[in-house]
This record gives sequence, C-alpha cells and structure tokens, in this order.
Amino acid sequence: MDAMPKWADVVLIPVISLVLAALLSALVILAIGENPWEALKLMVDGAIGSTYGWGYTLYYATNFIFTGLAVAIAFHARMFNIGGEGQAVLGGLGVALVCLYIPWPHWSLALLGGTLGAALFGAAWAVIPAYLQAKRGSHIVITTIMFNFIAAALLNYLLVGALKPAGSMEPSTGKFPEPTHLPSFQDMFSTADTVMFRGAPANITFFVAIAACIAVWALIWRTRLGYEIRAFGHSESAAKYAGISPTKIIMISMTISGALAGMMAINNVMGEAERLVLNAVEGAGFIGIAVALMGRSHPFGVFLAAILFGFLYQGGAELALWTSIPRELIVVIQALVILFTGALDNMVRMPLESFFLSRRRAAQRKSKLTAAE
Amino acid sequence: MTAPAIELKGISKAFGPVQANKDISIRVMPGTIHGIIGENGAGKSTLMSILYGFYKADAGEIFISGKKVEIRDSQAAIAAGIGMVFQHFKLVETFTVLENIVLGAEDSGLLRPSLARARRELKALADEYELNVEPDALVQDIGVGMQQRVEILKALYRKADILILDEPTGVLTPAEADHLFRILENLRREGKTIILITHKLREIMETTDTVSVMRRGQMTATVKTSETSPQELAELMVGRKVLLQVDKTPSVPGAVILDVQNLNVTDDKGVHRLKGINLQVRAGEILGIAGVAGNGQSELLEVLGGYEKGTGTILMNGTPIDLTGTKSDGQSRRARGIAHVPEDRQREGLIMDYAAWENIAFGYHLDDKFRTGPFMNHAAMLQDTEEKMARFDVRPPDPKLAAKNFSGGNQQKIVLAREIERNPDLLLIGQPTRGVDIGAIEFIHQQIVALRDQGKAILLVSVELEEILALSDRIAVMFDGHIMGERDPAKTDEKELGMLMAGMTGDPADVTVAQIEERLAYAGTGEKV
Amino acid sequence: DPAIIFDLGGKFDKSFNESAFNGATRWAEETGGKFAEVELQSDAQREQALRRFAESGSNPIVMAGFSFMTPLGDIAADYPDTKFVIIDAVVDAPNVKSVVFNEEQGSYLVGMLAAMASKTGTVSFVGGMDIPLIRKFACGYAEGAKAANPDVTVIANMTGTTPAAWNDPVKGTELTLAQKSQGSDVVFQAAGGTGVGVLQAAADNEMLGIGVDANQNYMHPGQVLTSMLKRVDVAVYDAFTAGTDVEPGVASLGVSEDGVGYAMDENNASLVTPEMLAAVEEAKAGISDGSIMVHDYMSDESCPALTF
Amino acid sequence: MDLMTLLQLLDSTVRLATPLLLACIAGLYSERAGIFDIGLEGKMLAAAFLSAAIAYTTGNVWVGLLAGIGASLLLSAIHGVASITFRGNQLISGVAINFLAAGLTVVIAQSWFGQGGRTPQLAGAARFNPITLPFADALRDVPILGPIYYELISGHTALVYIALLIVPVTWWVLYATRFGLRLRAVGENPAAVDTAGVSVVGLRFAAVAICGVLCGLAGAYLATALQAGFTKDMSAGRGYIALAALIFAKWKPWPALGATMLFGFLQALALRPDLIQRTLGFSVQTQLLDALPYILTVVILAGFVGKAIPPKAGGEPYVKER
Ligand SMILES: Nc1ncnc2c1ncn2[C@@H]1O[C@H](COP(=O)(O)OP(=O)(O)OP(=O)(O)O)[C@@H](O)[C@H]1O
Ligand SMILES: Nc1ncnc2c1ncn2[C@@H]1O[C@H](COP(=O)(O)OP(=O)(O)OP(=O)(O)O)[C@@H](O)[C@H]1O
Ligand SMILES: [Mg+2]
Ligand SMILES: [Mg+2]
Repeated sequence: MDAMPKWADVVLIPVISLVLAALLSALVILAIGENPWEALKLMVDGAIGSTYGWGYTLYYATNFIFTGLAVAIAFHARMFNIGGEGQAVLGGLGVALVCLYIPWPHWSLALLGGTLGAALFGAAWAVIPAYLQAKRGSHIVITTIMFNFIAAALLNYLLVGALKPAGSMEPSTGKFPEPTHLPSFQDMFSTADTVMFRGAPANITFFVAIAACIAVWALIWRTRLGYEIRAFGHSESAAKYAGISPTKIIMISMTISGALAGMMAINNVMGEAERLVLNAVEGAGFIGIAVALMGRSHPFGVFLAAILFGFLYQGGAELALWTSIPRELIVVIQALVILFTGALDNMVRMPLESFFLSRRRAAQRKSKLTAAE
Repeated sequence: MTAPAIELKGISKAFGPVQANKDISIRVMPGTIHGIIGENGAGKSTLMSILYGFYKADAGEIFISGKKVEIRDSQAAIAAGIGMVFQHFKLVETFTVLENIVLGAEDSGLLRPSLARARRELKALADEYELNVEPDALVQDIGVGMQQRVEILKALYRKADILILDEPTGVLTPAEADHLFRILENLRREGKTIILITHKLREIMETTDTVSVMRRGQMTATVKTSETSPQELAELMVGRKVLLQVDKTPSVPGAVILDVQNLNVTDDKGVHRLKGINLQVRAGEILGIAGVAGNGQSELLEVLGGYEKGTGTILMNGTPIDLTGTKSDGQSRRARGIAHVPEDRQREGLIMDYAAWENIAFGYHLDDKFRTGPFMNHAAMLQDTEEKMARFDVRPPDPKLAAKNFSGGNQQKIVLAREIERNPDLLLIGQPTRGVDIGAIEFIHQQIVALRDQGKAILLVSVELEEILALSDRIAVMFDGHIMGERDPAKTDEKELGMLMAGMTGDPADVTVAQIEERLAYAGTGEKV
Repeated sequence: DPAIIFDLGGKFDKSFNESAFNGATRWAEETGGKFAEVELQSDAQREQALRRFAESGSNPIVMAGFSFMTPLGDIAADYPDTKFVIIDAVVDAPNVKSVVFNEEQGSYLVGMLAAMASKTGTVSFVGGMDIPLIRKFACGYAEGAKAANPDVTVIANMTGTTPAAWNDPVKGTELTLAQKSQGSDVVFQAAGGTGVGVLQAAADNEMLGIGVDANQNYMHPGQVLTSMLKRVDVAVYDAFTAGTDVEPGVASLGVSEDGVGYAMDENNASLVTPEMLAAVEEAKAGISDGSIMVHDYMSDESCPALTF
Repeated sequence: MDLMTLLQLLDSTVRLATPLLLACIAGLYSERAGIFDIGLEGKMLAAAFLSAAIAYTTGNVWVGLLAGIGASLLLSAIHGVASITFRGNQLISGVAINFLAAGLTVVIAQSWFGQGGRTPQLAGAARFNPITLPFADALRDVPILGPIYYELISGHTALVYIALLIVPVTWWVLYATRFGLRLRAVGENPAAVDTAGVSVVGLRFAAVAICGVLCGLAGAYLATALQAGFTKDMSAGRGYIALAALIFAKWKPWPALGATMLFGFLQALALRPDLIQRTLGFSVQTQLLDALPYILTVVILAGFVGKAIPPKAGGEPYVKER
C-alpha cells in the first residue's frame, strides 16, 4: 500500500516545497534590506493586477508550458532533457527561416508553417542526442548540455553571418514580413472603447500551448504510445521483454520533447519579437525543468506551474523596474523551487509519509477496538 | 551451561506499513548450524540484517555470547564477531579479490602493507577451510561460486565467529552447494556459529542442528532438526498442509511446435553465448532445460522471446520466425503464438509502478481488444484483470493496486495469468518459482501441468534441478552454449545431470562427485578448464 | 519627469552606461529634479521598460545603447505625446531624437597619443562585440596612430560576436597579453566590461591602456595613457535639461561639439608630454575645421588604415 | 610559428586550463564516489564571488581564498544533503545549485557593492600575483630552455602551481591509500563498502567536500588570479567544460590534466585567430573553436574514440537493500 494518499503526493508536497522556497526567498529579500511583503505586493500587482500584467504573465507562461511539457514528456521516458534551451534556440531558427523565406498569405497559415518549422528544428536538435543515447549509450544529460552550447555557437554564427541583414549592428535577423505577425491578446480582446492587454506580448500561441497540454495528456495517458513511453520509463528491461523497442521510445519521446521545446519559438520569436535575436530563449529551457518538476510531469500540473513561473517572471521584471531588487532574484527563486521540488523532495516527503502512516495506524487501532466491541 | 552465541530478544521492525519483524526472540548455541526458513517476505532477511547492523530495529535487544551489545552499524557487528554473506553479493566487481577482502579492514592509511598481509592470511585461510581463490583475479572475471568464497573469506578475514548466510545456494549448482556445505562443516568444527537461511527443506534437513520457522514477521517455532520432518516444516511455514510432490500423468506429445536448428547468439559484449543449439518441443510436453546459471539458458529464452538477436533457424509450427531485424521482437513473437513468463518478474515481467490492470495488458497492449479508436480501452483492461485475478486467486483481488504492492508469489501469478490465459501454442517459462515460497510453488506447478495437458508446448528453464526433474517430460542440459544431451527424467539422476551440466560426457560410473564439482565451479564463467 | 534606461551591463559599467548615469545625476544635482531609471537585465525587457515608462508618464525617455533601435521603432508611434532620446542609433520617428557620436574622431586623437607614447612602434586595440560601431572606433584609432607615426603597426582584435563579448574580462586579458607578445605596448579598448580586463592586463604587464567612453584614467593611475571620451553624459544632461522640448531629429556630436575627445587629469599628466599634447591639440583643431577628415567606418563599412 | 609565439600560446593555455583542471579534479573526486555533479559551474561562480568580495574587504587574498572555498563548500553541503542524505536526484540538485549561484552572486553583489553585480577591482595583496620562480631571470637568455622556463614555467600565480600539484596528489590518494580504495569502491558498489563496515554517507560527504574545496580554488582563481575582481557569470560555462574534460579523461587524474590542457589550448587558440590564419592559411570560425570542446565531448561520448565508462554506482542514491 502507498504510504500517502494521492492528493498529498500531487498537491500537498509541491505546495509545501513552494512555501519553503518562498520563505527562503523572503529571507534573501530581507537580507538585502528590502521588504518581502512589499515586494510580493509589487509582484502581484505588476503580474496579475491588470490585463497588461496578465498579458506578460501569460506570455512567459506560454514559453514555460512548451519547455515544461518538453521536459515532462522526456521524464516519462526517464530521459532528463536538459537540452530544452538549445532545442528552443533551433526552434527559433526554424521559425525564422519559415517566416523569412516563405511568402505567407495569412497569419493562420504562417502559424501553421511556423509551428512546423519550430517543431522540426527543435526535434532535429533533440534527435541527435537521442540517437547517441539509444545506439551508443551516451548519457543524454551530458550530450544535451553540450548541444545547448553548440546551438548557441551555431545561432551566433548564423546571426552574425548569413541571417543578418546588411548594415545591421545587432546579431539578429531582419523583421519578419507583416503577414506572419500573429494576433496578440490586444488584437483579440480589445473592444472599440476599451483597450485590453495593451502592448503586452501575449498572443494566440497561448492557445496553441493549451492545445499542446491536452494533446500531451491524451498521448501519455490515453494512447498506446503513451503506455509504451511510460512503461519504458519505469523499466527498460521490462519494456524490452514486452517488445517495446527502447530505440523507438527514446527517439520518439525525445523527438516530441524537442519539438515541444522548439515550438516555444512561435511564441517568443514569431509572436513577440517578430525577428530572431541571439538570446531569445532566455533560460526558458531551464525553467522547463522546474516547471516539469513542480507539475509532477502532468500536463495540467505543467500548465499551473508555468502560470506560476510566468507570474514570477513578470512580477520579477516589475520588481527590477521599480525597486533595487535585481532581476536575478527570480533565478534564485527558480533555483529554490527546483531544489525543493526536485532534489530535496524526500526531505518534505519523509516526514509527511510518517505523519500519514501514524494517522492510519491510529485509525486502524481504533477500528479494531470498535470491531472488538 | 555455556551462553548462547547469539540471543535476540523481542526484535521488532516495520517498513512503513509493513511489519517485517514482530517481537522475535531466538537463541543460537555456539558451534552449531542454525537454519531459518519461512515464506517469502516472512522477515528472515530483515532479522539478519538487523543482527548485522544493516537495519536498526524498532525494538528489542541483542546479546552476543551472553553480553548485551548495541549494533548500530555493520562496523559494530563486525567488531562483535559477526560476518554475513548476502544473497546478492556485496563485491566491487572492478576490484581484485584481494582488494575486496581488504576493503574496510585495512591496517593503515596506506594500502600496500594491508594488501601484503591479506595475501599471507588468505593463503592460511584457504588451506584451513578449503577456500581456494585467486587473489589477483578481478571479481567480475570469476564465477558465482568463487565470488561466494570471497564473501566468506571477507568474513573470516575480519575474524568472524558467527557467520550468517542468506540463501547461499540459490545461485549454486548442486555440487557447488555440496562444497559450500563442506566448508560450513569445517567452520563448525572450528567452533564457529552459523546461521543459514534457505527455502530448501533438504538443505535444512541435511546440514542444520536446529531450525527456526518464520511466518508473517513472527517466529512460529524453533525445533531440533533431528526431531522434525520436511512435511512438518512446510506446514509450519505456510500454516496448512502442502503437497511437496507434483501430481502429473505421463505426457502425450503431439506435433512439433517449436523447432530450433543451429541457433547461435553472440551478445553485445561479443561473447558467443549459444553455439549451434538444436532442439524441438512438441505439443503436450514440457521440455526442461537444466544447467548452471550463465550457460546460455537466459539467452535461449531471450532469443525465443524476441529480445536478443541470433542466427540460425527457428520454426514455429513449421514456418520460420525472424531472428534479426524489426520483426524480431516480443510483439511479433506473441503474434506467432509464443507466450513468455520471464525469468525475472520484477525486472521484466511487470512494470512495478503500473497497477495490475495495466500490467495485464503488458506486451499485449497493442491488441485490438484493448483499443477504441486511437486510444486504449481502459474499461476492457479492468474487466479483463478482474477475471484473471479471480481465476488465478491473486490476493488481494484489487486491479487498481500497483504491482509493487503485491507479494512476490502474487506478482508471479499475475504474470502467469497474463501469459497462460492468452492460450499460446508455446509457453516459454523461466525460473517459475524462483524466490517463491512452498505454498505458491504448488499452485504454479499445477498451472503449468494443466497447460501441458491442454496440449500446449512448454519450454521450461530452471536452475532448480528438483523442479526440472519434477515437471519435465524431457530434459535437455545446457553447458557453455551447447546442448550436452537429452535425458528422460525417469531414467536419469542428479549425478548424471550434474556431469552434463559440468560439460562432461562419458559413463557416470567413471567419474567422482569431486571431479564434477571441480569442473562445475567453472561452468558459466566462460573460462576453459 | 525624465526617465533613463540603461543597457545590459548596468549603470556602473565604468564606461558607457556609467557615463550616461553621471549625466543624469549631474542634472538631478543641479536642478534638484528627479528622474526614473532602470537597468535592463535582459533583451526582452527593452520594450517592456519603454512602455512602462511611457505609460507612467515619464517624458522624455532616454535610452543608452543601439540595441534599442528596433524596440523603439516598434513602440514610438504608440506614444506620440512622449519624447524619446536614443543614443548611438538612429530611429526615424517624429517624436524621437537620435544622438550619435563621431567616435572615429575621438579615437583618432587617442590613436595619435598611443603611437607617440609607444616605444615599440606597435599599438593595439581590443574591441568588444564585433559590430560596425566598434570597428568605427578601431578604424579611427588606426588612422590617428598612422597619422602620428606612419611606421606604426596596429593590431586589432575583437572579443566576440555576441553581447557576451561586452562582459568577458578574462578574454580581454588574454587578448591583451597576446597583443603584448606581438609587440604592442599601448592598448585601446572599446569593450564595455571586457575593457576592465584589458586595462588590468595592461597595468599588470607594463603596458599603457587607453580608456573609453568615460574617463577611466583613475582606474590604474599612471598606467592609463588617456581615455577616449564619448560625452554620453552630456547627451543625457542636455536631453534632461531640454525636457519635453527635446528637438526630434538626428544630432551628430563630434570633436567640434565637444561630444568626443580625450581625457587629461592628474592620473595621466606624467604620461603625456607637452609635445604630444601639442600634436593632438593641433589635430583636434584640424578635425574641427575640416582640414583633417577622419574616415567613418560605418559610412562604407571599410577602413583604409586597418584590415579586420 | 616562432618559439616565442608558441610559448605565449602555451602560457595562455596554462592560465586558461587551470580553472578547468581544478574543477575537473573536483568533479573527479565527487563522481568517483558515485555523486554526479553538474553543479561545478555554480560552485566555481559562488567561490569566485565570495573570494573577490572578501579579498576586497580584507585586502588579503588568502582570506578571500578561504571565503571562496567556504562558499563552494556550502553549496557542496546542499548537494550532499540533497543527494546523499535525502537521496534526491543528483542531476536536478546540480541544476538547482547552478541557478542558485548564478542568482545569489548577483543579488548579493548588487546589494553589497552596488556595481551591477560586480565586485570592485582588486589590487595589490588582494589578488594573487605572479610568482617568479628561482633563477628565472638569470636563465632567461639560455637558448630554448631559458625562454621556456621564463615564459612558460615561471611567472604564474600560486594557484596554478597548486593545481598542477593536485594531479599527482590525486593519483596517489586514489590508488595508494585506504581512502582512495574506499572512495573508488563507493562509486562502484556502495553496498560493498557499507557491509564492510565503512560509512557510505561519510565517504560520499568527504568526496563532495573535497570537490567543494577544489571548486573553491577554481573559482577563487578566476576572480583573484586570472582576473582582479568578480563579474557576473564569470565562470562562463567552465564548469560544464570541466565536466566534459572529466568524461574525456575517463575519470582518471593524469588524463584529466591532458584533457583540460587540450581544452585550455582550444580556448587560447580561439583568442588568436591571427595565428590560426597564419599557420593554417585559412581562417577558422571562432564559433567553431568555441564549440569545439563540446563537439569533442559528444564525439567521445558517442564512443567513437574509446568508450567512457562512468563509475557504476554514479548518479544513483544509495538505498540499503539485501
Ligand atoms: N515494498 C512494499 N511496499 C508496500 N507494500 C509492500 C511492500 N512489500 C510488501 N508489501 C505488502 O506486504 C504484503 C506482504 O508482502 P510479502 O512479500 O511479505 O508477502 P508474502 O507473505 O511473502 O506472500 P507471497 O508468499 O505471495 O510472496 C504484500 O501483500 C504487500 O501488500
Ligand atoms: N527496505 C525495505 N523497505 C520496505 N519494505 C521492506 C524492506 N525490506 C523488507 N521489506 C518488507 O518486509 C517484509 C519482510 O522482508 P524480508 O526480506 O525480511 O523477508 P524474507 O523472509 O527474507 O523473504 P525472502 O524469502 O523473499 O527473502 C516484506 O514484506 C518486505 O517486502
Ligand atoms: Mg513475498
Ligand atoms: Mg530474504
């Protein structure tokens, strides 16, 4: 029997971990001479206090949903994909090529094409480490880290070379043509007299991300491929016995993972910047790890965790804008969340387990007593 | 009256919800061999691990030679003169024998002097107890029997007076086991105290002075071996009467179902595992494969089950099956009517984190009956599970319980139910009762025989010679990737099979048990004699 | 109130941003006014910061750095009542003032000083990110050096091709040492945070460094020959002073406007001889009156005095 | 290429390889004991910051060094508690530590010095200065050997010599001492160590602590020897390159020296495009040179140049089982 009820595992533990991370972060804020409560208020106000704030929060969340799903699906196959960053970089390249070199008649088609380009390029960048893992046994964690660096070098090479418009000083592509511009929340939700989400970067990609959550959920828990991926993740030897090809599962799950990470680019590159800049990903690949851990690798959990991190990001940006708290505080919070929900999971879990166990023991004793009567 | 070498008083230990040991008391007199038997999960290993400081008891006291001791860790146990040989050896495979023996018992900060002393003492111990080992061989290069000797030497090098062995013969051949018991006999003569955990009643009856029986975390009885019988011990263990003999009628073989011709397998390390295997299994018969572990039986099952590549010809119902390429996997084998109960249920047969209902489809999850459109049909799987659990008396009959939460015997029943109920033409079955207690063995054996009686072909692999002899209609013996010969179980005996398992041919009358045993020590290690 | 946005690297980068900060501070001290400020931490924040300031009513909004070109171009039209001042790039919009500097002229002057101070006849340049703007520095520097000593050898290296090149002092040090091994004894850096490593390496290895943007002579007194001043502070100060009346259009600041120059103070007084001083002052006058034409790399992406 | 240029290049190689070497050996201790550590980067960064900050405040670089080691040890302790005591995922713990260091160093530096996540420049006794070895000046004019001794061997900071010394010491510790035997054993099969009566937890914490000390040296070297002060993210991926070098070296000390020197050489070479151009006759993209250590590591990992087999128990928390 499991030591804990399921709700405790999926809700209580992440919440406690989060509270611990928040407490430590508050201590850090206190230590640098600021007021944590004020900081929190500022963050809440800046991130969810207006449609403008929401527009940023959901924009960031969209990025994190994609990278979080990418990490989560790989987790299900027991692959630790640290390469989301590099895959998203390549996804951006895919989007840029699609948008720059194909004349699109309408944004909807461009979105389709961009999604395809992003997914394809992201997947391609994941497939090589996957192949090396499946066929040559190279540890995927190390290879994906290496591929992050190689992706950075590659993009750098292209953005200061072939893709840079002549005369530009920035390492970036030129602006994407008008028909590829995606509708932003402002375009979608503003009415004639009220402007909503003014200037915020959230765009239609958010709904693509939600669709991706649903698709991943169905894939993992409802399809035969998902069954095989999870089976492989739990036990490679058993999967082999059942005729589930490890190579196939590693390749497929990493391909999907890379494609999801790459698809982040339709949000930040196509939806927001409308051109490809050097560090467009800005660590979202890594935040995906925290998001997947917090979300327990479940698409719904990933969704919630992504919103939370979107909040942290936007709130943190506001903090950096209006107080002297550096934006790196977000990195600290992110680190603490990963630490508590990922690495120190047992620290929270063990006492909880013994708590639930002793409660159950007590209940059993009581029921025995009543039965004896 | 001398004080007991070991006395445990009121030992209790719980793992989460599982009460592994409950108020256990036991006394073991010096210079005796004390057996402990009990069903799987009865708590034997837990008790010994507590004695060795591996786990900490929740309650209870330990006395060594009449003195109360606190055993906080293995260091304390070693200091108290206790040595333990675990079922799964605790050796560093990339180290030499000598380094393994010295590890943790070094004399000083520098290695060289310690190794020199160990080398000298090893020689003395080897002579004294017939414990020959090659000190400079890497552990990964020597056989299981040899590794076990290293474990015993480790304990003796640390001046252990009390030696605990947990299921020491599980991986040994009969002859190796005999050698082990001779060593134990020597040790007892020197005044050492030995605790022996085993599932094999015969070993208890032949070697121990006293025996304790455990059931569900409690000590149910301690008796003098000379005053009890196997039947009585079995009953004490299970709590009811058990049949120790398999009931079966002679077989009526039909058409050839499986025909293996010149099968060769080379594993990914480049070792030639199967060397031109030829065998046939007919409908309605059980072909038993005997042999020391590591002589190619596992590879045979794996290549037949589709997850090892090979060359040669395998005909199933007269048509060849693929041995390489994409059609050579568990899925295509199942499609050809081959079912497979793997040797290791926890590593292969089940996904331990999946619930029973998910495991019931494992390997058959692509079947149309478990599918609606692009999705899996969970309702069908649940219903299927309930039916199978009822027929195979799986306890508890809860389809939503994770496989890891079933006991070993019940896990095996789930695998059997899944494979047998598919109504295959051929059932591959490896180590059907490994680590399964007497009660469950009885049930599993009955199921296998019943399947045979339905006219199915069965290929049985087991390292338990008794099991092979009891179930098989024909016995093939494997050694070093070859089939050494086939025998009729009614017309052979353990000595002859032992010879074949050691790779020897000729008249059994011409060789001695000692000779067989010497060669057996190398069987399965890949070394030439 | 006016607002200022500092680029990545922060307002204490000892050069470009710090100079902008000094200009803003001077304005605040002199007028007692208040200004809003933000230090960017990532590229994505550019537009966000611009919009936040614009919506909160700051006016004018000054931004330091060419990277604002694209975001400012995107949003300027959304806030027609707000005035924007961008430094180091040109954005063509009715409410934007673009301030650019003739860095080649200032670089020319320090290049002359370098060539005259060099004992080995070899001087060098370490650039940050390899972009046309930085090449403009290098080119002017080389021209000035050759003007002072036609036989001088000029070595130029760029730290990298990404923004990380602005903040890699380790690489700056190694590049400087490599240049020293090729004979250079005076090194000019236009490399942001990387330049800190360059000046440090120069000071540690008996070379003379040349600072950039702000007056960096104080960083290693007696070991920094001079600094190429780019009066970002003046540009900011002027913009703040003009307030909402900032004149849209392009302002190009060169030697004649005192927008660029070289720094003299007690820290480098002993390094610059009166003859050297006289020579540069002469050149300065020449540039101002147009008798000396310094080539602008960005005008045609080429440099007569140096190959990259 | 003439001798002086070559020497300059090699000199630069030694300087750039030193932090890699220290971090690589640090990782070696940890991973040989079965604890994977992708947090080398973070520990270096934390040490770089605190060493510079304390060296600046006290004016004494040795005090700074101790503080740097302290910072690194603190992160090691977190990694140890997470992965040894609480049997957490070592990779995730490492990732968290890298982020923690990247964030905290800037947050603290900003509130401490207010210079945008940087420490003030260090000068004089607040940083490690080059040591001129005996007779270096005297022997300078001896042909060939003189310049080699003067340019390449002499004139580095104390930490460089310490780093080079650590290689033979590590080799000796690993293969000639009781501690080394146990350390290697615990990375291969912790159960063997446990049942032999030696504390797995103790050994692993010891290894993680050694790793912390060495990462501390590496970080302090960056901020107080190679540079004169801390700048944000100054470790710049060196922890990952060290990890790559460790794989390259197959977890052995002498090959670790070779691998880090190779990677250091690549970095030095990337700074001298002129040299490449001159020697090869064509120019090589700096991006390619930057990426070369990573590409080489992938090639090694792919097993095309000899298989790298990590310690068997590496990455797995030790749970007692019978
Ligand atoms: N690791 C575990 N986690 C949770 N529950 C467990 C675990 N191991 C055993 N159990 C529970 O304890 C019960 C007893 O298990 P155990 O293995 O002792 O059974 P058993 O008596 O040996 O039965 P069998 O003869 O079938 O092996 C199981 O039914 C199971 O529910
Ligand atoms: N580390 C552990 N964590 C949780 N449960 C455990 C642990 N070790 C043992 N148990 C449980 O304690 C019970 C007793 O196990 P133990 O291994 O002592 O039995 P055993 O008699 O040695 O069985 P076997 O004959 O199968 O070796 C079992 O139910 C087992 O599942
Ligand atoms: Mg059991
Ligand atoms: Mg046991």
